[in-house]
Amino acid sequence: MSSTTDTPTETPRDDVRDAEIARVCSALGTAVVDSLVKPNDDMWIRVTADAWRSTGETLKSLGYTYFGFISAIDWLPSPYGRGEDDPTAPPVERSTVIKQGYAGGDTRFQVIARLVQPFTTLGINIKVDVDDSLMAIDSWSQVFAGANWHERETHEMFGIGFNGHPDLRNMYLPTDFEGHPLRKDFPLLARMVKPWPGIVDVEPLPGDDSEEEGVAS
Amino acid sequence: MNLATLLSADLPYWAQSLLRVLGGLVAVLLPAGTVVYLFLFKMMSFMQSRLGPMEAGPQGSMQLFAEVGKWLQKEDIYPARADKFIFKLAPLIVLASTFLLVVVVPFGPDALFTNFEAGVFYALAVSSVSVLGILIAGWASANKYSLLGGLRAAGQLIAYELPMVLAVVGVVIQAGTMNLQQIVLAQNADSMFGFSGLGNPYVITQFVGFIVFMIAVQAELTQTPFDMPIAESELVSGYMTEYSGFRFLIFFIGEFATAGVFSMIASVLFLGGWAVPFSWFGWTTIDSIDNWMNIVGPLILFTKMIVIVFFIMWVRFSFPRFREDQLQKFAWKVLIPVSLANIMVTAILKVAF
Amino acid sequence: MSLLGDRQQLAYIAAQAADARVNVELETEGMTLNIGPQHPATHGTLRIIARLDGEQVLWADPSCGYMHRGYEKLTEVRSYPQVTALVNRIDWLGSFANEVPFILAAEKLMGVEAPSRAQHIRTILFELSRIANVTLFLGDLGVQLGAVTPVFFAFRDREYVLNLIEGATGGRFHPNFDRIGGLKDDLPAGFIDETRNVMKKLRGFCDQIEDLLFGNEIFQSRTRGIGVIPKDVALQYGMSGANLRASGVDWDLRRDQKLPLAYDKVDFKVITHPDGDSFARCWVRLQEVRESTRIVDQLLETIPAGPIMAKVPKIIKVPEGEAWVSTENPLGEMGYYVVSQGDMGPFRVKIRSASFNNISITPWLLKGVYVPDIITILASLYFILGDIDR
Amino acid sequence: MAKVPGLVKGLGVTFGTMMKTFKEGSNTVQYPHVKETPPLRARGVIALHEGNCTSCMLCVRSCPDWCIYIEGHKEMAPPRRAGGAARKVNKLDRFDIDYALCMYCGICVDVCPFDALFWSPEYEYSEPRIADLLHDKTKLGEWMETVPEAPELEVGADKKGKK
Repeated sequence: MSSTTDTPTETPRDDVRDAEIARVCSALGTAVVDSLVKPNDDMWIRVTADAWRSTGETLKSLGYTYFGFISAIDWLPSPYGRGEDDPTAPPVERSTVIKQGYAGGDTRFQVIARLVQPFTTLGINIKVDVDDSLMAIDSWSQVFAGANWHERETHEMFGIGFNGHPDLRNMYLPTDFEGHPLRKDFPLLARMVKPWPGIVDVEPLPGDDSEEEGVAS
Repeated sequence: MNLATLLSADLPYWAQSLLRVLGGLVAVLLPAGTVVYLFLFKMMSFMQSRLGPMEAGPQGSMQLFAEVGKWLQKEDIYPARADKFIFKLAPLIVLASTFLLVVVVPFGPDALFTNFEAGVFYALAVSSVSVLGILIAGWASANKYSLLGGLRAAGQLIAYELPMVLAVVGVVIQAGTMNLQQIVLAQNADSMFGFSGLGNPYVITQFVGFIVFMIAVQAELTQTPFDMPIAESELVSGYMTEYSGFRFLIFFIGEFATAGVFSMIASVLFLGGWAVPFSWFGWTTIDSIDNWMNIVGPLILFTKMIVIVFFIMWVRFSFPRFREDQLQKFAWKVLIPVSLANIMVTAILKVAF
Repeated sequence: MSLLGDRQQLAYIAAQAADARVNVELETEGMTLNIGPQHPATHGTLRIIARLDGEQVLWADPSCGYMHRGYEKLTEVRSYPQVTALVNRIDWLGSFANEVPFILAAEKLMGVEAPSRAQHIRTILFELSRIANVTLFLGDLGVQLGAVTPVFFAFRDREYVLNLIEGATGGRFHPNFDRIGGLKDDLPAGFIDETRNVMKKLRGFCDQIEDLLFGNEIFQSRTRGIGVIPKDVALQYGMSGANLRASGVDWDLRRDQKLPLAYDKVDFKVITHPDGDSFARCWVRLQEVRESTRIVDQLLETIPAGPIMAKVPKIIKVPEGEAWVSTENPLGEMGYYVVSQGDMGPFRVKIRSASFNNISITPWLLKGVYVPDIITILASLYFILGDIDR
Repeated sequence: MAKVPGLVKGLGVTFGTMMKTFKEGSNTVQYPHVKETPPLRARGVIALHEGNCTSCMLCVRSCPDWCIYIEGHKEMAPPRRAGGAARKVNKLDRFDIDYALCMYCGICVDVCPFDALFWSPEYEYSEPRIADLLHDKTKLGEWMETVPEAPELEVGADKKGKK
């Protein structure tokens, strides 16, 4: 199958995974948007949001019966950096260009799931774009019972809805909590309440503002 | 001087009563303290390859007083929605049943509180009073865990009362009396198959009854493997969850004092009580027993009690706990048929010989 | 004993429902019991809301989050060495095992591989932390079921293992010993001999626990047939580790997965049990401690000489990419999905912890059991709150 | 052959342990009277060798918990060799570690380029007040006495490595 361009140019072939991804892609048909094999490492596919649920069912019938996890990725670069800015200095300009990962993507949020073939430990990572206006995809909880809690967690942390999920209560946070903590634009308060001790620098000599390295004895 | 005459003739009534009260306190608190220190603190620690309390007094022997002091200092808390009157009453009922129980235990030929004809009957009846205390403690705490614990205790103690009674029936048949003092005498005056060197402690001839009785005692005392009413890991502390400070202390004393008193009753019923086999000193009846047995007798009984408590505690520290329904099944399907069979065999043998 | 399938689970529930019918006829009222968040049986702060009919559970709903520390968020503001120190705290009883998959994922992204001596030592410490973790489980199991003594034996013998880990890494609970490309330091002198002694002691501990607890008829009656998880359900829920193997699934990531660790150099058995009940889960763990001591013994024989660090730059920047690495941790499959965008720290880390999946089966599993069985089942599933909530 | 029931075996284990404790003593130690020595590498407390510190801020910036605070200033020092130019050196004014925040990861000790920070296995420094857990540079300097030599390495180790 087609590989995205960011695969390293000279890598050993991985016949098992190549054959496997061909099998998966032919079974899923047009649902697959993109796929990627990293030889001797892992497989990635990206499917359309409409086919999300049927992807799960198809993969289950293909032998991927072991449920790994479901989570999401917010590809927006964090507007807060690592929380190490000087509060007194003017705010730092940060790039807001979204850099997508393996198997590409078009939207800010992507849901990622992992399924494994038991015994062979051949796993596949399935990504799906989540439309920014809908912020919802189908639920897998009827396909894999274990997806229930993972979808609850993803809903809580990213605000992504799962259509058909029986009960999307919060798992960790209080029910009336506002915001979705794992979104990149949610500030990490622990890094906001006090300035980074690393901001301070050694006080220069009075009347000397040249940048100079401290001399070690 | 004969103790009986001392108690009946020479002293005024108030002094006799005072003596009895003091004697009762000693008979309840001394075993409780010994049991707690010797077994709960020390034996348990040693079985778990540690030393237990070491700081208070030599080898931590004053630890118990430290703990009592700690409990007495604590604030007396009761839940807001508790039924306060019976909440406060409950521990007292539990402790009262212990005191009532110790009344019938004979400590020597004359050293006894009452010489009660239906002593066995009375002891078994009074021992169930503590269930009331536990049940109302569970109810009055207004706590679901306590309620579950109280109900479990009620179910369990009722289930175990029956095997206990039936196990004792064998002893009663063999001794031909319900007077505990008479049972002690019968055991020590009797002989086994013509050999009188050991008397006839019923632990040998009534071995099945003894085992059933001890299992029932274990359950009655709510010690592991039958500690479902307390069940730290499930019900936190069952009916004791909401009790603190002084009231918890009373429960605590009650628990271990009852362990001591029940062990005394078990040694009276099965191990020959306070006495030594009469053939050793050529005694024949109660009147021919030397007077020093009034001093030595309690010590002998105390030693036997320690041995029995050792087994109770040994089991407690070694076993996991049953589930409530398994316990009921065990009581009704195993213990009761076994003890019924024991009664039948005893009765047949009694008639045959 | 044959595989207890769905049918038997249903029969068990039906039998218990028949018992409960008496209550239905009496029209008793249900009661909602809140087990936790502070409860002796929850290894931390798990809360289980159980609807009870008498002592029988109609439904139970675990509610976690009382120990949610937001590690996935915290990783985004930390550099790779700092994240290593952080992930130690996920499963705090076997913390070295948490570092390894994360470091392996970072190494995979960087394209470095630790030297064979480092891999070897990693594997040894990995197994030691498994032993330390499961040892405490075995003791705690006793406490949950009402036996007070095993836990002290467990603490006693876990102490030896912790001493080893502390001697080698400096950290008793949180070693933070892994570095990208190898290890922080080499083993101190005398480690090998001491470890051999300790492994001997631990085999003795296993025998002791087997006599004290597993052979005990009361213990068996409490655990056998309780909380049966059939094979396909276990796979669907993504259960892992001993919980999965106790359901008869012969799958162990140590054996079945190629990772730069030294498991391919040792010979060990993967323990499985066909029953899938609580007893099977506990038994599998007990046998795994034995097996782990054997693995450590074999590894000690064959530690290769050489360096413990590969060549890595002093300031670590991990190239762009995504990697998933999971290992067979004491609690089950622990994996990290690391997304890097070429920074000092990861862009996003998805922590797939074993307990989260293992415990998500509880609403299904707790239906129809008795209150004491809740405790048995939770104890045998063996979760650590830090591993659920992260 | 009849199997010994598990109940009896269990009783045997506890009884055996009791006897062993009687004969050989317990596995615990009485803490304030007897102290176990922690291993040489144990991460107990961080000691500061003030003379080596150049207030380069590396430890502050690599601390995951932000629990190290350094302040310093530059000043002129006499030249190292006679006739040389006067040097500018960093003088340390404040070096605080807040042990209430520290998570004992050891990253600061690792990153220190001038060997100014060391681990000491000392562990008895608990305080009734949480604010007292902020150790300043004199207190951190006092810990230097307790820093042990690094242990010998196991056979097969690459000796040329670290300090």
